[in-house]
Amino acid sequence: MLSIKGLEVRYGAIHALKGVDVELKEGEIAAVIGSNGAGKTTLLQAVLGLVRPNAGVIELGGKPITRMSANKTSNLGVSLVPEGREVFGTLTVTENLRMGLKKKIGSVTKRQFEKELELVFERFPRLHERQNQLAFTLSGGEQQMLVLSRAMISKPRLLLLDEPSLGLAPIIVNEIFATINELAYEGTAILLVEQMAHKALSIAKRGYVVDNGNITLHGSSTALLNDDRMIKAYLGAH
Amino acid sequence: MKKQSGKKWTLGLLVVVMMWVLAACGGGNSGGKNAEAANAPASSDGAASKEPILIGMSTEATGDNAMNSVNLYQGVQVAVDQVNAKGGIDGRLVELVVRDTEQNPTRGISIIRDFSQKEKVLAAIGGFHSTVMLAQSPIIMEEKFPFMVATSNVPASVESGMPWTFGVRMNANITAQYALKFIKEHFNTTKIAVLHENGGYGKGAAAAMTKVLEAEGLKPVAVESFDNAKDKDMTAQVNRAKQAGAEVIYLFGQGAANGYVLQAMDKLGWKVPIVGENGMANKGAQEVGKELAEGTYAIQTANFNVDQTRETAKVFLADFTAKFGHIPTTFASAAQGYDGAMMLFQAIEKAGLSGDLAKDREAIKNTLETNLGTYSGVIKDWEQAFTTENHDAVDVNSYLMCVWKDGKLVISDKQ
Amino acid sequence: MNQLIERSAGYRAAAGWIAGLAAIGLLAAGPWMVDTYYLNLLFMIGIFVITCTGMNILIGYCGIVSIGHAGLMAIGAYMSSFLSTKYGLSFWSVVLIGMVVSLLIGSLIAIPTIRAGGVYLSMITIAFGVVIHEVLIRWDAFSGGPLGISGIAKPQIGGYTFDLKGMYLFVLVISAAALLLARNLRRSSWGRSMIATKENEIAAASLGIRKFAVQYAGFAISSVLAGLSGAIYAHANSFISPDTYNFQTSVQLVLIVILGGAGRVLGPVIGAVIIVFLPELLDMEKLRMALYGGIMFAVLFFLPKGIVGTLDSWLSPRMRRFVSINPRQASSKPEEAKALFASPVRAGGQPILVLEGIQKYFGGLHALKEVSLKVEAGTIHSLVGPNGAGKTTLLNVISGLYSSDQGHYTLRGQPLIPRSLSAVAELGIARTFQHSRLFKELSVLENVMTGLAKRAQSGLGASLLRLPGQLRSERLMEETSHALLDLIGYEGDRDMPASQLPYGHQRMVEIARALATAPSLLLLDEPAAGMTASEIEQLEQLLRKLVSQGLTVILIEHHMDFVQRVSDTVTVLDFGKIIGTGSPEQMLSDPRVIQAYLGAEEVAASAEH
Amino acid sequence: MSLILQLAISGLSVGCLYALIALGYSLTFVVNGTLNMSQGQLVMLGGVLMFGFAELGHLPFFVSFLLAALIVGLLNLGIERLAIRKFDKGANSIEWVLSTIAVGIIIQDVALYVNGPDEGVTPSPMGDEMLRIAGAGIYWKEFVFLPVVAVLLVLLILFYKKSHWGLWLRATADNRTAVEIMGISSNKIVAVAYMLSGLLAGIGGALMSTNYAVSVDIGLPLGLKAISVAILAGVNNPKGIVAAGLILGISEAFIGQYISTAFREMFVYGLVILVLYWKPMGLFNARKTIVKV
Repeated sequence: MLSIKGLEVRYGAIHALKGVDVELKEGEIAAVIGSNGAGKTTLLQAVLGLVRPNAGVIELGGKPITRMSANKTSNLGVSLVPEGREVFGTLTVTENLRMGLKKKIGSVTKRQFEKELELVFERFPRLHERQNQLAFTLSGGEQQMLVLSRAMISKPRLLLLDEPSLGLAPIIVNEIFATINELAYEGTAILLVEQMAHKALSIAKRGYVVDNGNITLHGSSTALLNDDRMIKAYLGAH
Repeated sequence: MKKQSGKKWTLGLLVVVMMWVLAACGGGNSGGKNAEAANAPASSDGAASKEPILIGMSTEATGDNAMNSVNLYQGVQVAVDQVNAKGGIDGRLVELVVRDTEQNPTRGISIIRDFSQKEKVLAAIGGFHSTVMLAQSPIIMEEKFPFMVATSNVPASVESGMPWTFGVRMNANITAQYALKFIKEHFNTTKIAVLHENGGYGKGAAAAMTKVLEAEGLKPVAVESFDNAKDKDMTAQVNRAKQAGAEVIYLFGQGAANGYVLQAMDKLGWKVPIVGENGMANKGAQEVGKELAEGTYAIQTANFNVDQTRETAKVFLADFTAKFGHIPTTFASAAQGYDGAMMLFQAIEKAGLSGDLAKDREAIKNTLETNLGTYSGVIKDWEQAFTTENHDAVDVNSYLMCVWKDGKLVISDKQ
Repeated sequence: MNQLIERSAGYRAAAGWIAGLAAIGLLAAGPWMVDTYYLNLLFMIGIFVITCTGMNILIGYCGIVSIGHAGLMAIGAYMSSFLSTKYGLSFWSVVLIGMVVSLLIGSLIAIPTIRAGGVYLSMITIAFGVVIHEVLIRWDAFSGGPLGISGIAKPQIGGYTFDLKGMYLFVLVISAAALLLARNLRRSSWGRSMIATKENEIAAASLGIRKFAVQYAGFAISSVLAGLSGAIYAHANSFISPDTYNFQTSVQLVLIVILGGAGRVLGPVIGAVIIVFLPELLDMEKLRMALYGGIMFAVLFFLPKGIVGTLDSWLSPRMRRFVSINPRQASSKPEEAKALFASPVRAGGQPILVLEGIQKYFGGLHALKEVSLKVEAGTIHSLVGPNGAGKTTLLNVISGLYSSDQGHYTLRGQPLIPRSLSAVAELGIARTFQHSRLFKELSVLENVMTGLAKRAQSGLGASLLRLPGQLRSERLMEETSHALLDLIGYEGDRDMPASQLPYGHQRMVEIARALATAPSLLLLDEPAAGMTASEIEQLEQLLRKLVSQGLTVILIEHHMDFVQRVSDTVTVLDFGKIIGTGSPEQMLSDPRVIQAYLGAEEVAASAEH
Repeated sequence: MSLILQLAISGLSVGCLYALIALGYSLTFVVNGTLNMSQGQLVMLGGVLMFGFAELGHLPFFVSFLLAALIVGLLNLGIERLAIRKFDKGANSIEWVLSTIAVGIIIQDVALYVNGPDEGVTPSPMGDEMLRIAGAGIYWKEFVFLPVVAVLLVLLILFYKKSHWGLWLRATADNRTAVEIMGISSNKIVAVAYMLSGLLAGIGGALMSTNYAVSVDIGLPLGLKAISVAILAGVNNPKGIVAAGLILGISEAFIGQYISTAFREMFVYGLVILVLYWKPMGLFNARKTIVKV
């Protein structure tokens, strides 16, 4: 579904990504873990096109999307849940979800949208209670549920998640991760960037450890869990 | 590196464009005045060989109510064409040096210095915008060349203490005397409300009418002002005049603003005679007021909607319509522009030019003041229009009261 | 070696002065060379230079684009004309009164303008400009209404009455003085503080610079200069009317500054020359204003930095390569770096900072939950924890950037209410930011010197006139800043704009700038992020040196090995709560910490490591 | 009694004009914090085009009305592309104020060159009859402003609330990066906002020319007055802006009558300054929501 070869990204003097290769198939979760500032977020932004890579090739379902703008890639079925969530604070919960329809917003009938809403509210009853509230009044966990549902409502082929566990209480993190697992089961390919390495690897099939712009470790989740180099690389001990 | 060189490239391009623009105008400028290329017949015998006579033209082509000032400029152009058609002034063609003050006093001042020092004109004509004219007057005194004020009604710009400015215009004081005489005669009342726009034009007229009334121990029943460009609803102004028991309105707005006064009167169901001047004669008032303008009076110095009785006026109207395709939209400004220019040319011819700029300017001034002689203009026949004490050519009995009758401004039977 | 540098710098300054004087000498000969037409244009250029130098300070330094300054020129003009025609006072007294009244009205405009900012700022100045214009049209008794005031007396000294020549020379002297004032201001701490508040209000506040006071000074100078030039114009042309200073004139003033190059001392001169001569050259009748508008647009589009700005950015890299002042060697005596910062005597084990029960909400997000913390004086106290744990929020609350909903603070035993960044900075708490907030327009040295602005604040007047006292404090500031740059081991070019600094160096210079405020407590937000291994080594050495001289440091960092090597105590935050405080070894092996970081289930295996 | 009613009614029609132009400002300011300082000139253009098509081109009234509005809308699209996009660099970038002022100067001078300085009034389909309410008179052609503005306001609110373009507009106002992530180009949304604002200006101008004279120099004063309305109301509140426009129109009439016609103008700008001192975000500005609908 998604193949990244030799991806390089530079911000002025900083060399954020130095040649990264990632593979992802339908319905598969791949975790990208690593310490802060290792280049994880840059990777997701490069895939969606928010950042223009300096070198390397990104292909979605065999089609190159390396230099495609964010809104075009998004309409090819790639949804990103950004770091810090980026809800539309001054829009209501339902309006946020309606934005998730992307370009199809004009063609989707009211009834069809209502059906989608039911699916979302069924999965996250708390959003049902707060559906007419303005998004900025929601708690951290609720906002995470909202942006996740918003990203899924357009039935993307590829879902990019940037640290969904950020600032959430452990029980809520578990709830979110359970949902991510279900989404993968339903066929969406998920690239999960996460700091909580163990939690990410518990639901992902394969994992990549990123450190200072390079992929230092890569393999199946179980292999990585027992590899003590992972903890050392993780805690940033150089 | 690409972005950086891109920027330098655009910088280079811009510099080239600027140079081209400046050169193009500069070229045009220094090569000779890009003035109104008077379409003198090429075949005139050797007249072109002599230096052209330069006359400055200060206009307000841009900005608020530019439609009136265009008439002044067109009147002068017709005068220049006529003189050049007859071979110019003793063989030398007249050339206009045109400058636009943009209704900005600072620019008006720099234009006077431009006329006097850079273009070295013999004399100049202009003075439509009252405030700009007031700013220009002291500078004209410094630069010492004759300036013909052809519209601005503000008395101060052509006082006896100002030797170098001459007026072929409706001086607000004289207009007010004429208007009061007219109102007393035909409406036998002195209960006059003055509604005026808050510019130099309106303010000058209001002050003049108040002075004229006070001379007779009276006072205007109401004096209300409005902003020509901004105000669209005059209900308050009209209502205050009505409450003051006014029986005649002395209206000094520009074009459309007078129309809004008519609308307000119509809404208040209050009909009293209205006496105005150039602003009322302009088609803007009629455009807004439509049939409400019927029967309103406008003090003018000429009227081109009727067939002309005076010979000069006939020729002037024919030439004007030929050149511009329509009759003047504001009669007084066009007529005053023409007569002002012709008097200047007559003075130049009579004074005879020695070639020394300062002496010639002095000579023209003295000729204007002393032996200008008779001049039969569009407005009237003048016998020595100016004297050293009085620089205003238009006196109380050279006015022409006009009235709006079924959409056209015609000469009123009541004078 | 140092003398050579000083001498070459001295040469450049001397050359500048000679060129300046030569130019003024040439211009002074003007009246006898050109006729009154060009003299009037030169006079107008002088008038615009005076006002626009003031506006250049406002737009270029303080970043306030006022589109209403023609109103202030009008006030100066009308006050002096009214007093001189009505009461026959001499020109010299009425001009002063005019300037004072412009200052008063300017202050009235300044208060809402500085508070508003953004597009509202321009709207306020436009509204003021239009109100002044309307008042002048209406208030006949004072302004003579739309016909204005005529016959204004020309200035006189003894028997001599000023004609155009005299007025031109007078304006030439005043505009030269105004340009000199602007140059001095740019080289003073007031000028630097203005540019600091313009570029990064938060960073400036963290150095104890109060935005309102600094920007008000800019407004005051521009109002006085506008009033002065308005009065001179009125008396020179002995006529003044409301139309002379209307909305279009205000736009023209702003255009002159932008066209010349905002923030460049010579900008207004070039701008004024173009704006005054252009209408004279474009004497075509049709579409004249359209071309004028077109050129205005082209300049904004193609030359955002203005003519002088673009030339400067084109020439200065070449100039610098050609006249490269080689960098100062690290001064030979780093050890006894004199007490660069007034660190208090070790407060006998009593904690420098105590936080109790701090709560902070962002709408629905509960960012800080019951945070209580003690920070020992003269130690390095690190805050660690996963992303979004609330570390930066805590730092922002301590430094006064955010206000906390609950909880109280004690600093050196006294209760502390962190009302604002500048207030907290004055109490000796300095900070750096997660993302670099250096002042790009200022040079590296000037950036550090802005840190000293709070302490060595010489008067505005002294700065404008560059009095000896102010010069001395400038020298002192320069010395201290060089010492601080040596302290952090900065070897690069100290005169180049901070925007050209490599990323790692930016962090170090930001620390030097924070140290310049002589703090007793330094808050560092991820200083090592983006640094190379050698730079981290340098940072470690610096922190040890600082702490040894009694400074206390609160450090947020993700490089665990760096934290382990340098911290005395470590506090771990997770999900807005403190889950543990203790020595680095203790904390980094605590199972709860690892669980918080790695998000491992209660997997016994990993806990053993 | 009829005097007060008369003052109120005649003030109302002028107030409608101010409201219509100010609405144009709010549309663009809400989306990316910029507005077109040459909005006044756009209104003038709408009026001049209307007069040109209807009177000189002898096109039917409604055809010329639509043409005028559309042309001005498309022109504003171009203005956004050239004069706004390059300069819209975050919160307090100011260059776009100057670039749009320059555009205003160009529009006014080109209009003068093409149309000449004359004033013109387009005959209104409502004719010139007078409507009398309890003694107070108002022309039908003036009175029709009220329903037109009401309809436009309702359309605008429905547009914000119901249509997805309105939703996109509000989303762009709230968080531009999030909009890009949602597959919508925020530049396109800003361009649409400017076109709508141009449309409103065109409609305002065309409507105005049915009762008031339009000439090339009416743009700037109208633009400045409408900015005051937008500031008074708080730019992100369409209902507040229409209310502020009407209040302003009516109070101008009453101030003129009961205080003095001379100080009427100063009252407006004095009020603006007072508001800016006391509530800089405007009287009806709703703090939280980006667009108060």
